[in-house]
Amino acid sequence: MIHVIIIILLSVVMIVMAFVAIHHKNLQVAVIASGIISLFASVIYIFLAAPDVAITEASIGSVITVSIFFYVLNKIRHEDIKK
Amino acid sequence: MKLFEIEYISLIAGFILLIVGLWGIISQRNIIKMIISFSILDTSVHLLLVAVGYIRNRTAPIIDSSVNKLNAANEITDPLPQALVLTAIVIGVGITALLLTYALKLFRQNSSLEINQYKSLKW
Amino acid sequence: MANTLFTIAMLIVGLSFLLVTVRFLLGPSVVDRVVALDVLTISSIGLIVLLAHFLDRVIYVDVSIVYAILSFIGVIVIAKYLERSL
Amino acid sequence: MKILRSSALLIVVGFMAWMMFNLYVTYDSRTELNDVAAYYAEEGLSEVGAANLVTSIVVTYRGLDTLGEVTILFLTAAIIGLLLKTEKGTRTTPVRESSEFLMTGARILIPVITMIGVYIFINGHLSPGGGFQGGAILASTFILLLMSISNKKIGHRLLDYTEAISGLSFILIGVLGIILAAGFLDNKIFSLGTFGTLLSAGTIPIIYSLVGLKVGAELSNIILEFNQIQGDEDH
Repeated sequence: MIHVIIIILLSVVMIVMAFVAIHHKNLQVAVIASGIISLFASVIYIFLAAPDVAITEASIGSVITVSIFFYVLNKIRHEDIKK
Repeated sequence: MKLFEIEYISLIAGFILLIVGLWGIISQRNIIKMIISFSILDTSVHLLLVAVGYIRNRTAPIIDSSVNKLNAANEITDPLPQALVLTAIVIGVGITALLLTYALKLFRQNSSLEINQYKSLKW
Repeated sequence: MANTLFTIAMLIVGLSFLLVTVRFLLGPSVVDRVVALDVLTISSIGLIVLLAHFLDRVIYVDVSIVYAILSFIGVIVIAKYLERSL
Repeated sequence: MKILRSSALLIVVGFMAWMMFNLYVTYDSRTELNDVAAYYAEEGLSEVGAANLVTSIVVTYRGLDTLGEVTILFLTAAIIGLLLKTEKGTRTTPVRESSEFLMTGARILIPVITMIGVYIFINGHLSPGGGFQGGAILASTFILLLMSISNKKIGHRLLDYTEAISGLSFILIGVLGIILAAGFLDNKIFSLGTFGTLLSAGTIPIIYSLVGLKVGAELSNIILEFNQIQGDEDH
């Protein structure tokens, strides 16, 4: 029963974060929200008995993707300042 | 009760995330926002595939002391969707990086991230 | 007895998820949201270790090790971005 | 015009939602493995000898898919390098030095994280993890390295050589499988060993280590490309 409560909580937070990621005006907040979606997806993979997928999603989805997004945002900010 | 089981809740979450990601891709006008929506869509598809492979009251497909070696086929979940998703996640990050590179090139060309500004392919 | 305690611990972790999510939604600046991401990661580490007990597999602890060792790298990238030295 | 556009969007998304709802209503949760998965679960232990069945599928049964996947990642890194080559990233304004905390922390943590990554891909056939995960962790180490020494230049050469050598060895082991064992990427070149020890499951630890090095080098290459274009350029 406790599993069901926790997984409903995780799903609700994921869906809320998805709406934030799409409708927030600030791009940085949107990227952080998509990182949180990956994080909670990997916790759900543990519930679904898939530890391999959980490790992959944790290391790639919430570290490497977020880093690449921020590199690109940094480049765009530099060019904006220059103009 | 059909609703309150782990795999059904994950399926509902995956379906809603898929629809939200699709909505983001077709309704947003900022290119970076579209790429973020694409990554949400990616995550939702992975979640759906893993949830379809789950079998209730079974454990991860790794045979050690807590799984009976001779009766493994009745104690583990389906390893095939997991192997598929493992590959798909790594390809997903490659696709995201490639999309971001194209976004950067487009920004250099027109110094704008709004999709409405790019009229050269419109007819 | 132990199971009861662990169940209460899991409920507390879920409560922390809710509170931090509220902070994320309210948080006026980006820094608040970055801290929220970090706290969510740490709570998830606790949740995964509790799950390794409940689902009765020791190998799930490996996942939490990876979380613990990688969680701060993303935060460092965002911090470098925010102080304009990326 | 705007009403037309948003109603069209609503129709598309509503159709998608209806489709998803039908899929959900007709879905019944599974109670047993299908034939292919049952074969892997029953025969995989004696045929391949890896405790982690996901590893035995990724490396041996579907090994060709892994080869193609690694190739796709290589192509992605190459295209990103090609596209970003024209962007000059010479910094005119100097960046702030990394703080003492970050430098010391990186000096202590980089060996530890590298060790965890290597542990994960060497133990890929016994515990959760494997080449992709270990490679991603190595790439995260590379991010930490780039963060702590932001002013110095880093060359591509070591990454390129690592990638080329591990990719070639991967294919070489696959071809050796044709000659010495049953087929391409077969793992029974060596004996299978005792189940559950580090040196078991034939060539799976070697192949997964090579995949880990290759994926790590490719992801690091992508990150290095994005790092080198940073800064405000003058042209």
